[in-house]
Amino acid sequence: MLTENAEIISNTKLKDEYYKVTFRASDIVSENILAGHFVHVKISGLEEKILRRPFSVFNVVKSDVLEIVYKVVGAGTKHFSSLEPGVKCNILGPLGNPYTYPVNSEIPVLVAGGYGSAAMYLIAKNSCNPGILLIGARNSKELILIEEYRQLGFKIKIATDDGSSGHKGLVTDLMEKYCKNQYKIYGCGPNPMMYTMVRMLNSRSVAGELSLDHAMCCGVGGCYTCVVKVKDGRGGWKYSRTCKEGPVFKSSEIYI
Amino acid sequence: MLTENAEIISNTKLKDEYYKVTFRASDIVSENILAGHFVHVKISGLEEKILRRPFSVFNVVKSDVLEIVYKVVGAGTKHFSSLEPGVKCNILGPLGNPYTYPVNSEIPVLVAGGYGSAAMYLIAKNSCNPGILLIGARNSKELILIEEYRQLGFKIKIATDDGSSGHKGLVTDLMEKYCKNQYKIYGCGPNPMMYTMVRMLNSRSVAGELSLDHAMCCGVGGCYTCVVKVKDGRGGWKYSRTCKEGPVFKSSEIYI
Amino acid sequence: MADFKTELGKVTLKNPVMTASGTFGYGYEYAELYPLDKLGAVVVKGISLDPVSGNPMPRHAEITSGVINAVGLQNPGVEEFINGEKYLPFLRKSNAAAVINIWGKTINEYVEVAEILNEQNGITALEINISCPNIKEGGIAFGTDLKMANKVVSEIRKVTTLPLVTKLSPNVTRIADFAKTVVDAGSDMISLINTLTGMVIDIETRKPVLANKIGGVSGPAVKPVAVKLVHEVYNAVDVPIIGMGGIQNGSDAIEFMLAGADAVAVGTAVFSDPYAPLKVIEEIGQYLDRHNIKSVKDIVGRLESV
Amino acid sequence: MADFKTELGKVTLKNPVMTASGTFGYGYEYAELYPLDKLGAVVVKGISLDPVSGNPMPRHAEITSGVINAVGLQNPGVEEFINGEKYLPFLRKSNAAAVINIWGKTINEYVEVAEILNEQNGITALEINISCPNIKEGGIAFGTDLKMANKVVSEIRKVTTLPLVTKLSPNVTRIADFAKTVVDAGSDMISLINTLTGMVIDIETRKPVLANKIGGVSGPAVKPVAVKLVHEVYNAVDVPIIGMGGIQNGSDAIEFMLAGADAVAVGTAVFSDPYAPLKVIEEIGQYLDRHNIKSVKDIVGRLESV
Ligand SMILES: Cc1cc2nc3c(=O)[nH]c(=O)nc-3n(C[C@H](O)[C@H](O)[C@H](O)COP(=O)(O)OP(=O)(O)OC[C@H]3O[C@@H](n4cnc5c(N)ncnc54)[C@H](O)[C@@H]3O)c2cc1C
Ligand SMILES: Cc1cc2nc3c(=O)[nH]c(=O)nc-3n(C[C@H](O)[C@H](O)[C@H](O)COP(=O)(O)OP(=O)(O)OC[C@H]3O[C@@H](n4cnc5c(N)ncnc54)[C@H](O)[C@@H]3O)c2cc1C
Ligand SMILES: Cc1cc2nc3c(=O)[nH]c(=O)nc-3n(C[C@H](O)[C@H](O)[C@H](O)COP(=O)(O)O)c2cc1C
Ligand SMILES: Cc1cc2nc3c(=O)[nH]c(=O)nc-3n(C[C@H](O)[C@H](O)[C@H](O)COP(=O)(O)O)c2cc1C
Ligand code: FES
Ligand code: FES
Repeated sequence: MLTENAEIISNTKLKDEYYKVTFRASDIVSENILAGHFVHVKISGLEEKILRRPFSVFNVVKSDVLEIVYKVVGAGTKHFSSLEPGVKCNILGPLGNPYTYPVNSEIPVLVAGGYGSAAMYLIAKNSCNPGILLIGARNSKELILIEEYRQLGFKIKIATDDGSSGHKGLVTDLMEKYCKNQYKIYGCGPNPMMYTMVRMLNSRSVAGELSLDHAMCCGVGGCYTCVVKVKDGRGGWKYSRTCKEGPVFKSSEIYI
Repeated sequence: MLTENAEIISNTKLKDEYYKVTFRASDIVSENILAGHFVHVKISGLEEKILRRPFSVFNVVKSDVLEIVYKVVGAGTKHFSSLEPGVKCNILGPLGNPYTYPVNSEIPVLVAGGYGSAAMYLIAKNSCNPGILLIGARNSKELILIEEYRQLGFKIKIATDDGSSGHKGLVTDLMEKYCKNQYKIYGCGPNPMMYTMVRMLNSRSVAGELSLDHAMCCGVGGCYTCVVKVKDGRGGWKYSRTCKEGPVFKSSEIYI
Repeated sequence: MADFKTELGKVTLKNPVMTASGTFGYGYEYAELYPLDKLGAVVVKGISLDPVSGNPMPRHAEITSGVINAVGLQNPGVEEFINGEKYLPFLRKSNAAAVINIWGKTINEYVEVAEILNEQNGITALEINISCPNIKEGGIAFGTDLKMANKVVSEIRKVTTLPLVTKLSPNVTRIADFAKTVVDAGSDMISLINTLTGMVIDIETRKPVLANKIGGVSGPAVKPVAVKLVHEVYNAVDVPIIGMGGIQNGSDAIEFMLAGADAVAVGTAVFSDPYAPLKVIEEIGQYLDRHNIKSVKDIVGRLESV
Repeated sequence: MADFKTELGKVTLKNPVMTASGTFGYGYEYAELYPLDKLGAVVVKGISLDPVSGNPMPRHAEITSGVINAVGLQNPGVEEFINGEKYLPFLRKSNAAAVINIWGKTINEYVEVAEILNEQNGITALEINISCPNIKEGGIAFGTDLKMANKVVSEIRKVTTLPLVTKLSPNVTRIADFAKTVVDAGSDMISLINTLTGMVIDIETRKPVLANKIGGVSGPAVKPVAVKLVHEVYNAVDVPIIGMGGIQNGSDAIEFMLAGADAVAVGTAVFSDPYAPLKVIEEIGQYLDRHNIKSVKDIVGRLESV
């Protein structure tokens, strides 16, 4: 964990509201970045917004390139999308508790919503076996990074709310048949989707690892603003920090 | 008086810390802009700074070009100098009480410090007779717009604190011999210089018009944060608004 | 188009957006930019019995997302206000609803100003600024002492039939107590917040930036504090509330109205955008239309529980 | 290089810059970024007698130039704090001066926590957070009631010889009265400000953004209010003061020190820059050197008159 004033190399629209930003960030990349790690970015030029924004690491390239895929949702990400190459942003990271990579025999099944396919890309990239990407969105315009997964040999199954591509319905509808032991289930997407996954996995006693998303102040465990209910081992719950004990939790740990 | 989202056409360094910014501002220029008028500029991209910045109109060109010459002194003007052509700033103006132009027989003597030579340029441009520019600065690097005045046929007399150009000393030292009725004295510069002028002019019963500089909130007379002491006609003083009754005051009105 | 009519007790305004005292002069300063009767009401800078020259300069400083000021209530005095062409006569001609903010150094001064204004036509309401220090009655600001707050309002109540708005200071432990006591004393409405007390120091000169040493903080920086206090007052009393403190746009205004404000005032925001009050009106309209709400009054106090 | 040694009564710190309770966890969270003993002191998140799970989510919102939070004082309880490896034992090993922020729902709870901590090595001081609502003694926050503020401090004073810092709430009419009463009750120092109470409403859902409805405002937005209150306390009492509220850089810290703070704490600023406390130390040093001031203590309270 460290901070670095990282220079933007490129910052371009990927699709619809999604952008990919590439930073030169040799210090942070020299840390051992794993899938599920996130970085906390001070978006430059927004003085009245004092908080950093958390983004999962999408990819690292060579020894000094860090990539993030982000969706424009509010004032911070909107401004982010206007930053030109050459601008520097202070980045704090890598942060959080990463995914565990699939072991030899396991076939990874990545269940993605929203920016989830970006947050889980490093799992795919580092997996011994190609696996399956189950990806959901409101419509086909919001499906991102499918080509990148295909190039890694992943099978792609799509669900859209409006049926504009693939299965019409929820991506979790596609998950049922992978709730088996030869698969290793990973998830990242909007919280309601994550909680559906928790319910499905826990009721079938299948293991899974899910990355949860909560607004954060510090990002390092110091402020307790980002908590999520996890099982306390005595039938009850306790609050755990998304930034420190998470963002990746075992689905069996998450309390509903 | 109106507001306009004016586009920056160019914004370049003039000399040292001084910049010239050119706006396309047809609405404001269509108002009757006179020497001494100022505009109140919301410098774009500084959300946590909620106040506009007042700048004298340096020049108007054609029917839609407004020019300002500004010095970088703090966070606002520093950011101003980083704005690229194409960026728009909201401008409120023209504001304030202008200089009265010299009439036929009068020879204008412009006494300038700091951005003063910019604030008085429209006097020179609109004067029937070429006149004299007395310009002072800390050193020769800070003397701006001399060439522009020369092109208008003005004589230039220089004073610098360090003697790096012209008279070593204060620009007001050069003023003495123009305290006569065939000349019309104008001044714009740092407040201590303006008050020296007031003393000199009033003690010699010579008329003059001086533009004063005070930090402002509203710029239109609504908040009373920009006041200056003027004579109340009964031997005492009252507070007058720099933005509304000023920034140009008759030297005989100013109370010391 | 949603209905903007705003009823504040006996007072009816065409819309709920006013200016905030001290930021909009006496109205005429802005009349060159737009007709004043587009506003719900114009609230003028505080008027006192005698002319007041106010504090020495500097009177303000820009702070992070706000302004701190100590203008010291400079004003021409009530006689000049009534007779001077640019003041009350101008407001009358403008057809704008005019709320006259008043203050005094003693209770007597407050009362005299109110009495004089009571005789005048074209005044919509008086707004009593109780956040100024008094001299005669012990040097405590009226607005931070419950008994004095009650006294000043009840004495004014005796001499005027004009609707009374009391403007509360946020610099108190329990604002609800102040709201209750001024309503008991006869205030028809409450407005809040006045500025938060603050200080800014120039570390190079080591002096306070304001000649008055301390001043009042306003602007976006104070908004969450103001919204909370409006809600607290809303829960404490049953009179109309005029909410203010950092309102820059329609969304900010709607926050105040959901918290319980029947109307709002836009102050510091006019320094960055003199059209801010009109923008607020327009954006409230867009919100109402988007949510299919027929009348602006239907959002007042409609904060839902978490 | 100026002398940074900071004497707060019996407590000596290597420099005057601390962290602010609740923004810096228990220290270990930041220890990966820099050695904690570079700081004047680490002030930990508030510790109570029993473990507390805190408020539901959302617990914070970003506001203009600040943050509003209602974490609800989540903490592992004093036993775990003493024994859990990452808590007090870690701080001891770090060699950082450790200030333990404590709170309770009743006076008894405060006293018990203080008593338990009194037995521990490696504690520099206790900071009593009196800005939390009490349940047993009538539902009024200790920090807004003079008698309760006095009582809680004097009861704690009886059970511990540790230096006591009392942390004052800014949400009161006359903070000087609170300063005086806690000093009378035996507080060795005063820290301020805690957060300003505020509320943020989501106009789309019409609900308060925080699950707790109201929360505490911190960050640059509150700085002028904090500086003014520090100065007021400085004029009222003679004990060392720890100033905070919106400090982001050396210049901000020096403002507080000129106003009367012997030391400062950096809170919300660590969210944008975890190195902010170190930056503050460095920039104070640059200021002292530039002005040829030998010791940091020579700027404390050195506000000049206008
Ligand atoms: C661990 C983690 C990893 C993430 N990875 C990605 C990613 O790879 N790509 C991506 O597009 N987004 C990601 N997000 C979500 C991203 O942080 C938010 O979209 C972003 O903070 C929104 O900022 P804004 O200023 O545009 O929105 P605003 O709504 O203007 O922000 C206001 C405040 O709320 C916070 N906020 C708003 N929405 C979210 C949210 N969904 N999650 C967390 N904080 C939020 C902001 O950080 C800010 O503090 C991640 C979130 C977390 C917690
Ligand atoms: C009528 C008038 C005409 C002016 N014309 C010009 C001009 O043509 N060219 C030029 O370079 N400057 C001019 N100035 C000064 C210019 O307004 C300031 O230099 C500018 O506001 C500084 O902003 P800042 O953010 O860089 O400084 P900061 O110090 O960061 O500003 C902080 C606050 O103080 C105010 N402020 C600081 N210095 C001054 C100052 N000298 N005068 C007024 N407000 C100040 C700012 O507006 C802002 O509100 C004029 C001022 C006035 C009143
Ligand atoms: C420069 C200035 C002058 C003010 N003068 C007065 C005044 O004369 N009387 C008064 O009641 N309030 C006065 N106020 C307070 C405002 O009316 C308002 O209550 C406060 O600024 C909060 O609103 P805002 O954040 O929208 O400005 C003044 C505020 C400012 C900024
Ligand atoms: C997220 C958060 C949690 C806080 N928790 C505590 C706490 O547990 N105890 C306490 O005394 N103050 C707490 N505070 C208040 C800070 O210590 C500090 O007094 C306040 O934030 C003002 O300083 P700042 O603007 O530098 O943050 C908290 C502040 C924040 C932002
Ligand atoms: S964001 Fe501070 S603890 Fe998680
Ligand atoms: S700046 Fe508002 S009156 Fe001059």
